[in-house]
Amino acid sequence: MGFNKVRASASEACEGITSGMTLMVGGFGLCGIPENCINELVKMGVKDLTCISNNAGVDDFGLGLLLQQKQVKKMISSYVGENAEFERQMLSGELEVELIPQGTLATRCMAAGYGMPVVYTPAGVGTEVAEGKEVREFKGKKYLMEEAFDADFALVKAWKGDAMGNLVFRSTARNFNPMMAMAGKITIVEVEELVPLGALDPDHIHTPGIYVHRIFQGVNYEKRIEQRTVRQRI
Amino acid sequence: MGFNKVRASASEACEGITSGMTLMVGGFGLCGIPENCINELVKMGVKDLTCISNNAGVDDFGLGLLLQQKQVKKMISSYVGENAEFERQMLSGELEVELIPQGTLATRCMAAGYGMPVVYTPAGVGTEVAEGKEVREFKGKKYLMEEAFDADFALVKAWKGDAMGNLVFRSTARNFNPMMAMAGKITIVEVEELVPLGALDPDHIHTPGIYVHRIFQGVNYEKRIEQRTVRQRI
Amino acid sequence: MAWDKIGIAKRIAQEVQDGTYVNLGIGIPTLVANYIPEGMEVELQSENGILGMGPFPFEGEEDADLINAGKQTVTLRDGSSIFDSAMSFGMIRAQKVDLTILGAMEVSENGDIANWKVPGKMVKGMGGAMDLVASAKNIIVAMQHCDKAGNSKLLPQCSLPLTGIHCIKKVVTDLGVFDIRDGAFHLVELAPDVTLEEVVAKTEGKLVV
Amino acid sequence: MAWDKIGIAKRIAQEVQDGTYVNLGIGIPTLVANYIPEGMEVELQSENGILGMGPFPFEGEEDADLINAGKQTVTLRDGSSIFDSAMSFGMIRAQKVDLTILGAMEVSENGDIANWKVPGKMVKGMGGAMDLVASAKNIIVAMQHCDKAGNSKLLPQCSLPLTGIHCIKKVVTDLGVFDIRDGAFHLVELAPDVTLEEVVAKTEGKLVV
Repeated sequence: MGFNKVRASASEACEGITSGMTLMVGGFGLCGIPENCINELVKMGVKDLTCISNNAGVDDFGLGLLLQQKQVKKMISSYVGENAEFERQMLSGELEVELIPQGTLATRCMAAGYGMPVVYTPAGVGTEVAEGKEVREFKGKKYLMEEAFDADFALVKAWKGDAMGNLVFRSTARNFNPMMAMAGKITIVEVEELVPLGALDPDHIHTPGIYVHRIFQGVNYEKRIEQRTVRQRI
Repeated sequence: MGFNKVRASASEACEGITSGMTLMVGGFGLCGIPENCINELVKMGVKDLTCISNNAGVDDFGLGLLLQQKQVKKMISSYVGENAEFERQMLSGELEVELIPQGTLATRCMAAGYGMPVVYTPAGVGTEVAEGKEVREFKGKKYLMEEAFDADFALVKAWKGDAMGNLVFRSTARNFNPMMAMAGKITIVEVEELVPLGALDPDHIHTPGIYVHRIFQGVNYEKRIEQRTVRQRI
Repeated sequence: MAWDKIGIAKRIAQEVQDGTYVNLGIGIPTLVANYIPEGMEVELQSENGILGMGPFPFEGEEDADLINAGKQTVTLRDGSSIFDSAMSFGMIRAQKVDLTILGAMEVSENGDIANWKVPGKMVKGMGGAMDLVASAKNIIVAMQHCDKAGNSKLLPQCSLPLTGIHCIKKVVTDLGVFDIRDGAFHLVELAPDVTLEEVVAKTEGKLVV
Repeated sequence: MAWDKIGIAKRIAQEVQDGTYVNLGIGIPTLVANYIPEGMEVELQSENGILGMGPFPFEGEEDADLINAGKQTVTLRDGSSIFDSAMSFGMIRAQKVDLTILGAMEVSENGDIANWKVPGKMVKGMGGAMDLVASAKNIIVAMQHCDKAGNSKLLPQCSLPLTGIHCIKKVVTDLGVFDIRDGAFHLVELAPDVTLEEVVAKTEGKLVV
């Protein structure tokens, strides 16, 4: 048996995800999102999901696909503006939305991965984000106490990974993925390339395999660009 | 002018360190210690230093060199057992020693680098380490509140670095170095090799240069091995 | 002629210092990068995980894995580094970023800022703005002096939900440059051809000239 | 014949499960690595920043940059990873390490452990022991049943300064294997040729047989 982390497909990897669960979903915008896992969730038809993810995708890509199918009960995000269906569900009250500062989101994931029950951050002091939260002063500066996230599954996208679950991310597709990988009770990772054990330099691994429970090589990555900005060649 | 981080020598890099200051010193045992900076401190003759460092070196190497010269007023460490002069000074009361759990030490450095005023850890609950500290329960488990460290300078050893202060560590010589690099009010880094800007892959950088104030290429690395253990070729 | 967007960006670029790390928000702040004086070394931080962000890529060289906090395709300069979102906001909280430039809907005379939410309208979220304003050592707001209805955006107190409190040190608008201290907007400089009278008329918060 | 150090290590090796992450302390625990059954996949964590630690290097292949938490030169296995001390203790606190095996001076019937300090003697420090015992899901102590003076180390309560409280689940000594639960040492197994009488005589804490 051994560690037995490798799965043949998204469908094998996503086994056990059921309606009503809380999922962390990696990515920033459409960059570094677990495309295969999201597609699989659509197929599975699981509902009433709480998704912790910085953004909510666009109408026809990323978490937008789950929103189209009304599979999401609640989004916990920092910025959700790029999605008409999202807006409709939010305004109609079908979808619950908790907006939290981006750094707080990142740090609450990190706290879970580092075994810290809470963290203090100044973000949101004096704003409506502070409502109901403990405010505490250290060295003359006020901080909010924020709790570590608690997610049933984390869905993560990495560039390369090995059978032990060691992960390497590519460029800004890293974003929230390493922290979410560390934070999930069960962490499922899809990689563009599953490499042989020993192929990754131990010094270059961003996420040690101990955090990863299941890993598979994804297929058909679209890697859609949300804002294509270019400069002219002179 | 620009960022102007590169220094020609340890002596230029250590400018401004004065008696009575608090220094973080990277390394675990004799592995990954800032040899050049330590030698420079001996030359400078600064005294009454408070050193935050996991260990205290051996009699004739590492921080032991500062102890020999009685330059250290206080050590904040997790394990200090390998040094006869240390033992003598500690038992005679010349040297103040604060022993704290290794993970607490690492995390208090990290807290400083991450702008967290305090962190909670279960390490030491119910022991003498908890004396005088806030104990708080989260989800049925007790934690100690531990403060971020506050150091005037951090002395760090990396393998490679560039003029922007980006750092790459090699193997377990990484240990406390990245957290201390992030935590120092002024961070001084010595590297085995100062490489041209652009030579380091941005995805492989362990410590982004924003944390590093001064960097220089060290000389004459001894890299002493504390416990040489080998197996026989069969 | 009051400043247009480019004028505001150019004026703010004068505030940027050599050898510093700067985070630029979406909109006018992004333009500031184009007007940083030649020969000055400034590293741009993007809170999704970049230090040393470069210009947009040449057409055909866009990389879906390399975007900035505005989700735009960008490039990396030599000496850049990539990190995760926790470290990115860690360095922001630890005040390693020297200067943050961002837009606002309202700024108050005591340095409060509102820039994320209009009650009754679709709320997109605060993104990293609350983290940035709560932690940055030095924050400059780039915005129009008045909203589209002509109401002053420099107020005694913000009417919109706050992003952060007591944090804004300087505001650059189409009409001029204002330092915020001691509970007032201190006029530092008028934009070309803008009169003091116009600024007085259009500044609802306490103004010191 | 009671167990010698190797006997203790071999017995503990039987407790190690396939597909798990294990942290081994200095002394007898280190020996456990040698007796993990063939074909079983176990990854060793060393709290100075290794997952997938391998055996000592061949002579001449020692690398000063590659040591374990006992400061011994080691090697890396395929699939290993290196990380900093904060992440190392983060994964320990987050209970990602499945099993911790460490030595002790005293263990109490309610699972307290003392293993770092003897008042009046030179104190070397707790290293990572306090972090490990406060966080690990599963901890096995490897030690001699009695100290050199013949005093029991399985006690009603520890007399030495504590390393951690209510944390030890199992003790393997030269005399046998003991589970700790409900405020007592439960005898699981006697070492070869050790009599129940001997264990009873040498166990000062509450013993359930």
